[in-house]
Amino acid sequence: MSDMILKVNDLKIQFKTGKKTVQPIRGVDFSIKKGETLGVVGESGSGKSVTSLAVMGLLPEKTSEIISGEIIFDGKDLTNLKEKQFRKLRGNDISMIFQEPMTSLNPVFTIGEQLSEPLKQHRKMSKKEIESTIIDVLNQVGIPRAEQIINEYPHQLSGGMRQRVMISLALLGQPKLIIADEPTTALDVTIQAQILKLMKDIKKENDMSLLLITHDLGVVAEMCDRVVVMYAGEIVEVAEVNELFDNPLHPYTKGLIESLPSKNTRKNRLYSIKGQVPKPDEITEGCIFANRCPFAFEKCFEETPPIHQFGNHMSKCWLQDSNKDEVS
Amino acid sequence: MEAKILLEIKNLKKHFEISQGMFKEKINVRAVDDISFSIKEGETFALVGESGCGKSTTGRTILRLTDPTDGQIIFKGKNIENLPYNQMRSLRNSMQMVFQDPYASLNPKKTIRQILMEPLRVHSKFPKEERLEKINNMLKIVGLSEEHLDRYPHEFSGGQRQRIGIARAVILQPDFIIADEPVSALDVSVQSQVINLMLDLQKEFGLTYLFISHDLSVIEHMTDRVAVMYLGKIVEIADTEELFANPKHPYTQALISAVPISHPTEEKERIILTGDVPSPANPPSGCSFHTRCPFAMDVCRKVAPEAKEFKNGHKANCHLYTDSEKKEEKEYAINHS
Amino acid sequence: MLDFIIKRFFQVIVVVFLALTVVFFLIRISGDPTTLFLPPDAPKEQIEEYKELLGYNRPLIVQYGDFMFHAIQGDFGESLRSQEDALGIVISRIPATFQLAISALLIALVIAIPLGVLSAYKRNTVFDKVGVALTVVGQAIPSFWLGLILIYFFAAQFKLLPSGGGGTPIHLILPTLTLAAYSVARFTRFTRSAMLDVLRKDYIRTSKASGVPTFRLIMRYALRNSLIPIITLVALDLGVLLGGAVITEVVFSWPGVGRLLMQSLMNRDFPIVLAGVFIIALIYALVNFIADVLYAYVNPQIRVK
Amino acid sequence: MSSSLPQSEQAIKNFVEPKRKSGIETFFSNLLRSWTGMLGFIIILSLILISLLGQWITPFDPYYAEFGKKLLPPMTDGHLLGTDQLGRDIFSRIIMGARVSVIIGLATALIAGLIGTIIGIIAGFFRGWVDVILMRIVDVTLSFPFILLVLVINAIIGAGLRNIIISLAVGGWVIFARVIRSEVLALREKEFITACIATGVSRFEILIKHIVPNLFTPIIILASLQIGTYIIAEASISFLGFGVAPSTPAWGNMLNEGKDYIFSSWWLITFPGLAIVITALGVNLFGDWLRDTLDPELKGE
Amino acid sequence: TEGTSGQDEPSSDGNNNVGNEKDGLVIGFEADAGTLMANSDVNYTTDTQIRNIYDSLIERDGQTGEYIPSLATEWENVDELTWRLTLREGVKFHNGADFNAESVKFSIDYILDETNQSFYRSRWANVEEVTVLSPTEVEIKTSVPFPSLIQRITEDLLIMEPGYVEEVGTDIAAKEPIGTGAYKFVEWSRDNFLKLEANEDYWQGEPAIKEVEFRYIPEFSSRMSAFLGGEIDFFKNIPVDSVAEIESAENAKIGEVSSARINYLALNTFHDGPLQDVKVRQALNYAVNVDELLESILNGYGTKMTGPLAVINSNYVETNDYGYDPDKAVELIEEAGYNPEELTLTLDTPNGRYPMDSHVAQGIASQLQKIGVQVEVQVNEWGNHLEKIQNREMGDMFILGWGPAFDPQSTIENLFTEEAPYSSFYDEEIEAEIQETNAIFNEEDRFEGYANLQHDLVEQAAWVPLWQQADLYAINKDLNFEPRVDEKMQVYEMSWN
Ligand SMILES: Nc1ncnc2c1ncn2[C@@H]1O[C@H](COP(=O)(O)OP(=O)(O)OP(=O)(O)O)[C@@H](O)[C@H]1O
Ligand SMILES: Nc1ncnc2c1ncn2[C@@H]1O[C@H](COP(=O)(O)OP(=O)(O)OP(=O)(O)O)[C@@H](O)[C@H]1O
Ligand SMILES: [Mg+2]
Ligand SMILES: [Mg+2]
Repeated sequence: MSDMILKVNDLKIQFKTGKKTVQPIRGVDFSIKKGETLGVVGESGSGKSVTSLAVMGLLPEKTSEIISGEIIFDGKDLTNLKEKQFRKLRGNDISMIFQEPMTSLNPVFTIGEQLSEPLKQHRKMSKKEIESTIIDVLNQVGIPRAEQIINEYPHQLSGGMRQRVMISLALLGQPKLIIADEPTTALDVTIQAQILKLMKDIKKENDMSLLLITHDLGVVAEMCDRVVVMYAGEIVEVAEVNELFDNPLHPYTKGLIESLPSKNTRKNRLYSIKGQVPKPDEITEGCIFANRCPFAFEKCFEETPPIHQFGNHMSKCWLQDSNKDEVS
Repeated sequence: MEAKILLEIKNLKKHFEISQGMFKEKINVRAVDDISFSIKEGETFALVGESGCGKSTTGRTILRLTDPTDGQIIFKGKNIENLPYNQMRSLRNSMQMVFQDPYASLNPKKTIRQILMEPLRVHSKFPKEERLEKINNMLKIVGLSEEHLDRYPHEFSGGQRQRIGIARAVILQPDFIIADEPVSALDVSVQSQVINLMLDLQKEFGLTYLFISHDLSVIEHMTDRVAVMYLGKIVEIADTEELFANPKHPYTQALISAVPISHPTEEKERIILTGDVPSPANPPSGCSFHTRCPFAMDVCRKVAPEAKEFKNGHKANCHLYTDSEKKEEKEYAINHS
Repeated sequence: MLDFIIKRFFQVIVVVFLALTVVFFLIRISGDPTTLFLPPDAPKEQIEEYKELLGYNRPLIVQYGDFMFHAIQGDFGESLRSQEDALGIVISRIPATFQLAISALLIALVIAIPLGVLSAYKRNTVFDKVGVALTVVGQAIPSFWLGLILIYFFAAQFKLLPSGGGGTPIHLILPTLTLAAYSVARFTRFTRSAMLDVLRKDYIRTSKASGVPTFRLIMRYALRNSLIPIITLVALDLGVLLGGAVITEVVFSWPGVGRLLMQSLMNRDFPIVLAGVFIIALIYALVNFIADVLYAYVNPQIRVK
Repeated sequence: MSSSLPQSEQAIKNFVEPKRKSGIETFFSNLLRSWTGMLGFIIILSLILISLLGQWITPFDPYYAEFGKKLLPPMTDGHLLGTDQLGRDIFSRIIMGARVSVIIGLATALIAGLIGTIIGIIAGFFRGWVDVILMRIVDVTLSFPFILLVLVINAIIGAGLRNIIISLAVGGWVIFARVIRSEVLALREKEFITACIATGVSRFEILIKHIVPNLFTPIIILASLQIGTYIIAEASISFLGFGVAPSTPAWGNMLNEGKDYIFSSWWLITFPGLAIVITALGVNLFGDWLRDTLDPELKGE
Repeated sequence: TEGTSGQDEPSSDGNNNVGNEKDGLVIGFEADAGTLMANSDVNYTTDTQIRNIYDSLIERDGQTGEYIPSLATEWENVDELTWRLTLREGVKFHNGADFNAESVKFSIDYILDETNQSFYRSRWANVEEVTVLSPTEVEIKTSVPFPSLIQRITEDLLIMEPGYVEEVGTDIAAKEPIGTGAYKFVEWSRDNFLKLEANEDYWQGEPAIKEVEFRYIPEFSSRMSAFLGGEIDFFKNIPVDSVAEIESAENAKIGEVSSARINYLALNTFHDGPLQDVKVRQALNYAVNVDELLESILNGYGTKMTGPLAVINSNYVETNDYGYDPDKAVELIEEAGYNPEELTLTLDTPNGRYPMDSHVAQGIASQLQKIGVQVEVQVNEWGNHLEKIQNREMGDMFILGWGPAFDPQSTIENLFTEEAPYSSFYDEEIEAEIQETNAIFNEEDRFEGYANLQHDLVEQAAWVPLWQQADLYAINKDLNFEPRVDEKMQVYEMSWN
């Protein structure tokens, strides 16, 4: 499939902490088409960031291990790429925008110094060219006074400005894919609106694919073409964004959407999912969501459900099993 | 049936002096700058606004967790802004707080039993023998059980901790609870559980809430009245439904319009504000919102707007409405921009 | 900036003033120096006369006032032993002590920072583990013992290096090594952990995501961030070095302030002790001041525009 | 690898059994997991045992000078580590010297820790002018290299075990005061303290019931790290001839007396020095481990 | 015991000299001079060094301690209160100025002038006036008969150049001294070194060694390694236990001399206690086995004494030796009404001031333990020790040294009178006897008087005499150096083979 820019197959990642090992990614499959925005939603700890770091090759070397699976970017499998080759991809073919604009910029270097880095790494450019390129990109993300800003330090900028700088950093290499890991979570709503709009515009202009990680269904609704729902290290549902909101198949996705305050009558109790997200070391046999699922039956506690596919809609739930569809 | 006023805030100010390290001059942060509002018995009053606008500071000042710089705090008809620590202490059994961070607000060295026993002991509430029973009851109400009594906070999840925090506040059966972003730190699926709990408790004990949040959809769902803050000032107060239906202040409008859509097919008109929130240490002159306001006029840069009252206690501080002749026209302009 | 300097200057004055006061009183209540300087057969009258001359028979508070009055003008009295200006004697030893302390500091930095960086880079490898073990052991070795061991091997057994005395660079080797050993261990450890701290930071991940190669990442990005805490530590450790210099100077007969102070303590040559205290407190305060400025310089967040 | 198997099995067992362990149990299971911590613990334990049982386990009278047998090299005439310039058994003296080190280390940590903690709490909790004055005093004390300060004080107030503890404590309390003060300041700002105020707990109770218990960890960590410093400082000062009385078998003294024999009798300076190194090593290892397990965040301190 | 070093290797030792060509000398010295001003600091370390720059009027013979002429050629008593000295002619100071009677007067007046704060002044208090009779003759008048003036002149007085001191002032003169001595000042680096060069016009002839450096190395081990490494050519005060090590080194030899410094165990009679009883004091003399201490602790380095004076003292007479007799000691203590088993005495000692001092104290303690007397040894820092003595706060016994002890009057007067605390012994009769004897001017009567005093002091068991210290030097094998009894290091007397 040549229109796939990224394809992740059965990814499993394991961490060593002390003498224990945990496996926060326990089989993840998804793909992004060229020009598409794919949303990944899931609650804290569901493995969104780990997955994205794996794609960037930025997992901690000593303590983490990809125990199985492939990450195919542009036809190449990244899981067994050498560090040196990976470096050529990063900031060039794939870029990343991180969650915390406050801490993601180095406090002791000027904005200009930090922005020139991907150019120094991937392009042969003179100092002048580098500077003008940076100023161009900064203008593109709507930063005023770009000529001055490049000589300033991160702490002199506000959160929104820093996130814009982060976005411009990602844009510099003109990548085919941008991964944005909760790019607006740390920002205020009004600033979030600015940044989301900016990202939409930029994606359109530059013809890139966007992997947008978030825990906010609103952001998904606003930005994405397709959505992957993660829960405790697994993908439980994948669908077109409209399809997902109109016809969620997995009880977890249903629960999430139902519990949005806007879906509930004012001043009444909200729909809620009981219990809490299991920690990676609490995961047991069967479906990972079974202990919180209002529809769970025996099988759910015994066997891990397979992926059921209905067109472009996938769900990992026994309810979709054709042999067992007595429940609504 | 006009409800009694439980809490009234008049011209409250709280300024912080902070030293900027050794190389810079001290700056004066006007975290809360002359705000007034009142909360009726049994209602849920919301404070909303962007980060750093002074919501928490307002809450903490009302509870006298920090001392106000100026202004009045009248609780149940009694001025409390100058009460000394020990007199304030005895008042605290009727006003309590739920904190944002469920991890930081419980002493890691105390068991749940100790944490819940302390308020009872301090205020000599209930006879000694009954206290444990009350605690067990409370635990049940917040969805925990007796077997959790001797555990330490770190053995609980965030949602459970927040419930313990709520239990601690409610166990004294106070009249008034300030909840400072009680759900912001929680996972989406847990957030609704905690909101439900708060709604239940309000029903059961007839509580009055001051609910601080930046999440407009939560506010819309569970509060009765809302005050919108910007840079230490209240720019608009209204009944919740009224505010969401008919926001007056450009900032409120922008805020509401910035909330992400809840369904992909939803169309939404957006007022995208330019620029960032200015620092409260150095607020703009005149109307502090004028730097980002799409309708800013000359007067906005110079004169701070007075509150303008609309129907049903809906108030907004904006020059657009002070000029009574052009009022209609401008309202129209805003609503159709 | 000027504000800050003035403020710090007052702080230094207060600190030095209090230090002098404390030591003055401690010294005065500890005993009387006269006996040690006069010949043993000196008659009582002469002892009295001598005390009179030095003013040791006046009320303590008067002595203190007098001392402070003169000290403010830089006059700490004359050495009881040599009757030379006490402050002058102390100042004349400063170069030797500085020579020792600075060369130890330099050596420590030159060895420790690359070692710490390397150790952080090669974290959890054998290299790192051996390095960490060595630094733990290094911190446990008291400097005077290390000095003795070095003397035993290099001076006594193999006769390669002189064991003491001042002057030539050759004489500097063993005392410098002795003095530097502890700091090498400490700095290495600290650099390593500062480096590891920085390497965990989000902004390093950002740089990696821009495709910066590891070596450049460490040398250009992480190191500069780590330098901020390292500078603070180094400034604090200059105190340790100055303190350690006392012992090292004694072990290696190095003619610096430390040894002078030691001897003066033994001889009860109090004007020198007080002048020494003054100088050390002053140097220390100054070094801390410089560290603050440096800190401000490398840390743009507090740099003045 | 195979040798660590039982340990990891233990770890797994602890892990699957969510039953809560007692403090001591966790302490040891944590300790078992770190060989450096274990080594430090073993060294400290043996040191304490040696210093308690000193009299009974010395093969010779550590004070008895047998002039005819002076400067015997190690392993002669039943003297494991040889004899010193007065013919006293070095091994026995090192064993007796452990007591001095243990006493100095513990007593100083106790006294300096107590004073420093109280002052730190007062300064941090009450702030205002009390804080300003106390912290100025701390600054003054810190404006002087520790070892030099102790040396000056000790030289002035005179030698002896008691005096050296006094001078070490005078030099040492400031660190505690500083750290504890900043801990208290940080704790004051913690939300759970605010929560106490909001509950209506009295200030005194907040201090005693909520702040002080949270100080134990930093105090213990700091004390364990400082003990090594005190032991080395005592040895240094004794080495310079100011410390405990010269006849006392203390390691610093032994080095002081032995240094004149460095050319002829290496064992006089070797073994007491090693004793100091091993002790300091043990204390440091244990302290590091404590810090790492109790409070990973204190690392930068 | 002259150093009998091992095999004669060809001396190709790297940094060491090759035989005769060497004409410089480096002396390892434990401490800096306090000042280079003559007649100011009584300290041994100062005096030893500056005596190479300044000359005295009268010298001592290095081996016998007898007076010999130096800048003064003759001295005589004109009457009980008047002394006349004849000075050497043709001696020049390093700056070319002539040495003459004026310089002698100036130097003595310097001591006497209060403003100079000379530590010597008390010793010279009896001197009333110095008169210049002619350029080569001075007369000294004393206020009371002052027989020990010659000793004072010998031990204290060094001749300075008046013109120079007046011209540059004392501050400079104290740092860049001018004398008539064998060596001229070159450079002084505090706590580091003092460099001197030969005075080619020295009145006794050109010195064999051309350059001298005193290098200050306070630590013995450092001195030792500097010596073994060939950095220094000789140093004094080696611990007895290191003698063997030095003897076995290739290029080294040991120099030993029985010095004029004596060590003793003082028995305090200043306050009430068993020691006020003569029998107890005698018992202690019986109970201390000096020979054993000398042999086992000092390895035999030291010369045993039996009375208050050392052999080297003028007017020394042999006195009765108590010897070692523990039974007798017990007997005497019991006679005095004490039970030795119940007797506890304190013994204070300095540490490192005298050879093996604190060890000797512990040795004495264990010897006394043998007769049942318990001894508590208290080791003092030197300053405290001295202060305790001077403030008369000592307990029962203490260890101290005294020297250089050449003259009976100074020794006896400073040790056994009520005025002087250094042996803390006082006895009314003895005190009278001392005063009487000191005033005697006639040589024979004086000898008689001191002889009696010595016997009486031994009879009274005024102290437990221990020994004359052995001064031990480590010397480069090729250096000709005869250690002097007065501890001085006169480089003029030395030469290279
Ligand atoms: N370096 C690591 N070592 C060990 N465990 C890790 C590491 N990084 C992540 N994990 C674990 O992996 C799981 C998934 O983490 P991840 O950061 O991907 O979650 P997330 O979905 O991004 O959550 P959030 O919304 O909080 O960012 C978590 O349980 C986390 O504890
Ligand atoms: N203790 C304090 N000292 C100094 N400044 C403070 C202090 N507390 C708050 N501030 C400042 O006062 C302003 C208002 O802070 P506050 O915490 O009340 O905001 P908030 O609306 O609660 O924001 P958030 O949504 O981030 O919690 C901020 O600029 C903050 O930096
Ligand atoms: Mg994440
Ligand atoms: Mg807040």
